[in-house]
Amino acid sequence: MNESSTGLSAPGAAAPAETPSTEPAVPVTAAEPNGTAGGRALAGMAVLRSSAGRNLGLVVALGLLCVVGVVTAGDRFADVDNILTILRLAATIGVVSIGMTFVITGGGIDLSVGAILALASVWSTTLATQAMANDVHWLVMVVAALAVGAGCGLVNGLLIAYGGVVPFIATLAMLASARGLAEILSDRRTQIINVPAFREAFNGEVLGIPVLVLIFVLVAVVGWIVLNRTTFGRRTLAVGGNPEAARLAGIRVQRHTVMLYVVVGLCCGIAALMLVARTTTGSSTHGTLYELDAIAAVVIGGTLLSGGRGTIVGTVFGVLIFTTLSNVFTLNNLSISVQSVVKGLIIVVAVLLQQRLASRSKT
Amino acid sequence: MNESSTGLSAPGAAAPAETPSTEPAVPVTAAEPNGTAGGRALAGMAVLRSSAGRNLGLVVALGLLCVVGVVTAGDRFADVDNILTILRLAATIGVVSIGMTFVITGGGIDLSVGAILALASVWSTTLATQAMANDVHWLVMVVAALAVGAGCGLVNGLLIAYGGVVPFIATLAMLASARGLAEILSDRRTQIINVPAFREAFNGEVLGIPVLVLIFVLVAVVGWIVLNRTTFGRRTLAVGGNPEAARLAGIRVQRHTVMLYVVVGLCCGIAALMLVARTTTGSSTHGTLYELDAIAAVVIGGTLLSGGRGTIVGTVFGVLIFTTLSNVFTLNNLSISVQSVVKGLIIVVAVLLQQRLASRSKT
Amino acid sequence: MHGIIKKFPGVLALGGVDLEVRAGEVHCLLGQNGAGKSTLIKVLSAAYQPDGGTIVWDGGTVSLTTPVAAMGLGISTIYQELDLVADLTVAENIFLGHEVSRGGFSRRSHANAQARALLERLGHGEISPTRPVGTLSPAAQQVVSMARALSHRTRLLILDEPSAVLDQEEVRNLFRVIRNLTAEGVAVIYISHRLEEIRQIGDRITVLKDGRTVATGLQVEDTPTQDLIQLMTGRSIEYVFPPRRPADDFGDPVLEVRGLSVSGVFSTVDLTVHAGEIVGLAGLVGAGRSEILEAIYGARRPSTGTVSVAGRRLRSGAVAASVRAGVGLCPEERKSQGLLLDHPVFHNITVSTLARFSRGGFLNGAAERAEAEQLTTALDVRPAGVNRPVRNLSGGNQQKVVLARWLMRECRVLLLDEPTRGVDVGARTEIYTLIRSLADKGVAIVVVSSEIEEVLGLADRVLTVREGVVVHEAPATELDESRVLDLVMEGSVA
Amino acid sequence: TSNSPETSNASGGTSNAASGSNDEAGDTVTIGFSAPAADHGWMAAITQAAKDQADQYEDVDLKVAEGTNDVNLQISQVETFINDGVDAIVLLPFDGAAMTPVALKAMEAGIPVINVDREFNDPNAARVTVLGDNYGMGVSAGQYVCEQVGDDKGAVVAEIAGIDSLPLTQDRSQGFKDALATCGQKVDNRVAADFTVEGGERAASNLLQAAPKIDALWNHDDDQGVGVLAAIENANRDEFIMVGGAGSANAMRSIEAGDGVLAATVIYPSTQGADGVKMARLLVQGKAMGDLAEVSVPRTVQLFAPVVTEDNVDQYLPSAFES
Ligand SMILES: Nc1ncnc2c1ncn2[C@@H]1O[C@H](COP(=O)(O)OP(=O)(O)OP(=O)(O)O)[C@@H](O)[C@H]1O
Ligand SMILES: Nc1ncnc2c1ncn2[C@@H]1O[C@H](COP(=O)(O)OP(=O)(O)OP(=O)(O)O)[C@@H](O)[C@H]1O
Ligand SMILES: [Mg+2]
Ligand SMILES: [Mg+2]
Repeated sequence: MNESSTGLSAPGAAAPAETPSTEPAVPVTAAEPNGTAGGRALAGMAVLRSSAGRNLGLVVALGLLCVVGVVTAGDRFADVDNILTILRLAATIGVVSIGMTFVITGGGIDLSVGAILALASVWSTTLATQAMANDVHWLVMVVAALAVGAGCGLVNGLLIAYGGVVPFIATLAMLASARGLAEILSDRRTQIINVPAFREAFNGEVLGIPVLVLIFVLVAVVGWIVLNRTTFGRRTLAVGGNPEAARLAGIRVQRHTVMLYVVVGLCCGIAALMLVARTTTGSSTHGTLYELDAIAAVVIGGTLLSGGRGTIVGTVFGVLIFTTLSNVFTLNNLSISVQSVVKGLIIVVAVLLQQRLASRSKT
Repeated sequence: MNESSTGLSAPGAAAPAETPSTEPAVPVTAAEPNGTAGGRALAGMAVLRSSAGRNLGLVVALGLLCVVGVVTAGDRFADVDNILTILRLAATIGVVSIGMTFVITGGGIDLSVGAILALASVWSTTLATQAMANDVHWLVMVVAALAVGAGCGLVNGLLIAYGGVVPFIATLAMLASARGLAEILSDRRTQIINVPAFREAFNGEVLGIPVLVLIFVLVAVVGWIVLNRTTFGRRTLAVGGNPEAARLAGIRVQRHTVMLYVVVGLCCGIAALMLVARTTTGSSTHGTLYELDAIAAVVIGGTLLSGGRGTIVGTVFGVLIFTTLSNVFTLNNLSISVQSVVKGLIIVVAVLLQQRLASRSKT
Repeated sequence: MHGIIKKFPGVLALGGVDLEVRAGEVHCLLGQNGAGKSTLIKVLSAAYQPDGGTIVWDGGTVSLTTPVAAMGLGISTIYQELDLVADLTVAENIFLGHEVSRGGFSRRSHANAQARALLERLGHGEISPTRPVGTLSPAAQQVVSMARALSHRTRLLILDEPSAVLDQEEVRNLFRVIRNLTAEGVAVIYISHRLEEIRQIGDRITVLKDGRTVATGLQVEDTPTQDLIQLMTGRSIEYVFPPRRPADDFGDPVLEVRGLSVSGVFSTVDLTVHAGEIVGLAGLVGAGRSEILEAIYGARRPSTGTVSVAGRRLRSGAVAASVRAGVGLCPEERKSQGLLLDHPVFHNITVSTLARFSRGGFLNGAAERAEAEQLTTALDVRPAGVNRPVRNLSGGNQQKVVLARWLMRECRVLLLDEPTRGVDVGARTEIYTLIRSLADKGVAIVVVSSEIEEVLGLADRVLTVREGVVVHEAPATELDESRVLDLVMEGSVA
Repeated sequence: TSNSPETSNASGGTSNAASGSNDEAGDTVTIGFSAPAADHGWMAAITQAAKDQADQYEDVDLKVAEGTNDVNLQISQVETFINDGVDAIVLLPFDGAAMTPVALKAMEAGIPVINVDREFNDPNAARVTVLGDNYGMGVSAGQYVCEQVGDDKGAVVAEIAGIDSLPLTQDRSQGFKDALATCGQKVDNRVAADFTVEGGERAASNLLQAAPKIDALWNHDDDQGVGVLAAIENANRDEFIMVGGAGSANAMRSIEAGDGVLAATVIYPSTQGADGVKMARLLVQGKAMGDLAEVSVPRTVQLFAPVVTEDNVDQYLPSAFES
């Protein structure tokens, strides 16, 4: 997809070519080639500064939400435990969204994340897997979930890259199939896990921070490095921005596309484990509608739905905004329905604002 | 959106330029300019023939399903009443899918159809509307549903065409908001209608054919004519095919885009009325996940998800395939889970087959 | 390359082509639009897989299955359509696919330094390696493509119409780089429709016609231009412009532009075009001529100024209003701005004239096709047949389709942006004649072209644009090429 | 009152009740069965129990249209039953009101409809209605909470509801509220989940933050309760008592063990579908319910919603459903 994918050509909207994510603020650039430590530090700061700039709208939005939280719920909101609760809730969908960021940046989309998550959660908690986990090691469950995630991602990727099925449709088919499979496998029962070691490993805390949150942070950091600092990441941008150019430049676009779907599949596997640990169950209903939440978070964050531009930091903000919203609503005993309406408004306002900021920063 | 939106560039897949939908088989064309009745009739036949050709895969798929139905369920399947059951089931989602065909052909997508349907069903069945309907005329309910549908479509369209929000996101926001609104409006209660005239009007039969099915047929026929035989349809193809070129050719792309979303909104309004009549209720849970079903049906039918090519006949086939599938499963007491898996497989196989056929017909 | 065959659905693009290139030479590939030049070099760079034939490299037969394989041999290509990723930086684009990295991690400062070195070697040190390519002008993007080609260990460099987006100064610069390369023993395949460039840079020539080699290995010095044209077209034609009308023969003013500006791009353009008159806009690439046309057309919202057609003011920023008032535009980028590539030819022709074929919104498809057929026959669009998707036509024929759209519309003002870009000699003359005959019918025409010769030969009056300002205006007969060049360059040279 | 736990040693379920001559084989009865998607332990148990029940009779041919949450599809399933000319239809509607017209159509076609759990809005649409007692469930839970914390005027009572848009959820909440009112309590914090484990966990995590101190918590559904308990454990909270709903075996085992916050659960019988099948069979074969003097099957049967606590859990555990 390219710009014209918006299906319109408003003079203003036709060229929302925001400064891409890797370019530091201008003056510092000159210092960089020297490769000195000072230059690097400066560049690093510039990255931070410019990324804060680009994400200003998101920071403001999250800040506003927090202010609302503090005003309406006071200490109950600004409590360490509450913050950790928000982060724990954000962790699962966050990991999925990081994976989604890669696929979308690479010009695709994945509607099957929720279903893959469900299938992975079921597969990793079948009686057989659990028995083996108890006999051998709880890592068996981890391997099972990751294998299922990667496997489904592989199928998606092959269908899309080599079968020529558009991503929306291929993953829609996977959505139906994977959830169906999860139901068949679990016989639609909630599978309660009985592997104490697994639960301990995932539900513990390190330095007061829940392991689940740490996993989220880890996935986000790795995701950021991969997207911004490795050839894999650069190629993802190229494949998403102009697949034909990428192909002619010698990038194996098809293989790369497959890898992207495997990456998001793996993220679903990780998220499945986190959800299994959190709920102590595997179930075919896990992850329902995660696809829409993840896509919303990614796009709110500033990743271009048409591919070619992606930001992990933005995605993390997107996830936090939605999770905080839901927390503030619950703290205030407000209804899911109102929350739903507000969520819709936030999505629209955020995207409109981003465009406004982007076009202002250009002139 | 253009070709590159598939996010890949497999040599085979990169140019799926099938002959566009309005082009009849070649030899007859020469006769047509005379405008004689004979020429027209011939042209008509050619259209039928070529459309049968293009939809061959779909005809075969539906045929196969019917064979399976007859073999496994015998007379219970091949019964007039059962056929009518299938058609009645297909009618609601069918009308939505026709609208969706327009939006997708025009290069957009609408994830909010189910939510708009729900909101329209709720709005047209509030106590106030019903009271007015009983006082004045049942058409009040019809007007209410259509107005809500068109209104939501208008908001979608304005956001997309003038706000520059990508269709996926704008309609995702509408999905959240409209369903939230429907819940607030109905207080999450099922609203039972008490307007006998309305129920009679919609639940009757004409010549043994249920009114609901007739509405579906009518919408499909009107949709076909509009897409293939009017300037509106031609412009839709142009806007979906290359919005920038369409704009420079003097088409008001933005206005046209808005109209497309209003059209799909109207279809949702019609579908809402049909569902209200069928269930005698308005509810915020109506139409859940219709968006995915409709998109799947449209794409199975052969409409290009990236815009620029659309087929109403294909969409009708797509809807019928899914509905018949579910009927065959019900007749054979098979599980929804297996059905879900099969549905995923059908989607993939149908799309792959279409590509194979398209590329063969090209050489 | 021997007997290369490439089929596209319904078209035999290459029907057995032979080409032989030696180290250190500039081998020019000539041929009309659709002759198969681009297809041939795409086969050579493995962007396409051939349906037959062999490629011999250094004496051994090779089979190039992926672009990587071709690059591995040292074949670098600059494609006709720019092939850069807009959101990546200059350096990232240059090293795309062979990134400067260690263990999968990018080494950005190294990449930037190397990119800067390459750009300096190309004489464009001013292009910052960290700028996103999408923000560069087409000419600068061409330089980046060039740098990318040089970033490989190149033994054969293929350039497909590199000069199409470059002005004369840039072209000279390009030739300097090419000469340096050939001196190092690199072989170059050079494709261009500008025959005078071939004279300047080429060593030997291969001519393609309808997907076949009609002559190969011609020495440039020994081959007169006449012969080349004969080979390309199969007939002998003059590179001629149709005669002008006397200056006092024009009708009333049709197009009147007053104080038109788009902030940051061009300012206060005044322009009057009479019925039957052709006005040319000369200038360097990036001078803002396309934007002037777009603003007149309403495709770009002007910050100040008015446009009137036949005395009636046009609503600013509204293309549809302009079209209704009888203005037409053939945009610069045919494929992305002009055409519905996957739609049949007749859709593309009638798209602006739908109202004529409709009654109450219902279309008369037969009439539509018939009229389109007449036009394509008159314009000699090849291959014939209005149901073919435009994607399958060559560049020149695609341009004719766009022209046909406005011919059908019978508009009063026609804005042409680079109407002959990428169009071969034969078709060029046809297009010139067509434009002149339109003017003779009373259409007011504005032409933008980067070829000064074309502007001078075609237009009655020439406006010279420099950095968004009209700096000079005179009848074409009072100007010659060097004078215009002077005007155009003044600011940038001095 | 009759719902208090003390009186609940009367038989709660009906599964093993009506025996005797009624079970002797008669003419073969074809029964169509349709229920919402079994995406939830209780709902799965409903369908399973109906199937098991049918298997016990050689004269019952049960056609199960697999569950769906799309009323449009469910209507067409019932239409298929009508086309097939089944002898009776057991219908657990996704939405009672929405399924009323098609049920009426079946009744008009001479096919008796047994309405299970979610009630139609027209009494003519069903020959027999088998209902759980949703309002009563709320009342039972409320009364139990009153007994435990009723004296403490500052007690914090919280509620985690199921899918808010279902009438049954609204009934349960109403019952809970009404019962609490009798002892001067009210619901201080309420969130709705979606009957899934994940939804329960998410809702509970947020709720536990919203209410730093809780005295009693009622969770409508033991399936989502698995997630609720996980959230409570993650938050290291144990200062309150929790009451469950529906009565899964899992919840009962936890009550039996007595090591967690779960002190009780209110049964919502998952045997309703099975009862529906039994009654459909009796109805078609023209038999009466064994222990009643009445000669035909009654019009409405409402099942009892007893509270299960540590004291009586052994009595209910065997018939509880596995989630
Ligand atoms: N992707 C394609 N699909 C179908 N036909 C094609 C395709 N690309 C090129 N062709 C056809 O192949 C023939 C050769 O085209 P090619 O682009 O090689 O010509 P060219 O010599 O480069 O012309 P130009 O000077 O206009 O660039 C033309 O007839 C064209 O219509
Ligand atoms: N989308 C854009 N955003 C910012 N600047 C732009 C954009 N498009 C063009 N410009 C700038 O506007 C000026 C004029 O552009 P353009 O290259 O179209 O001029 P031109 O004279 O029409 O050239 P050509 O000969 O290629 O048609 C240049 O300085 C260019 O960099
Ligand atoms: Mg070419
Ligand atoms: Mg230009």
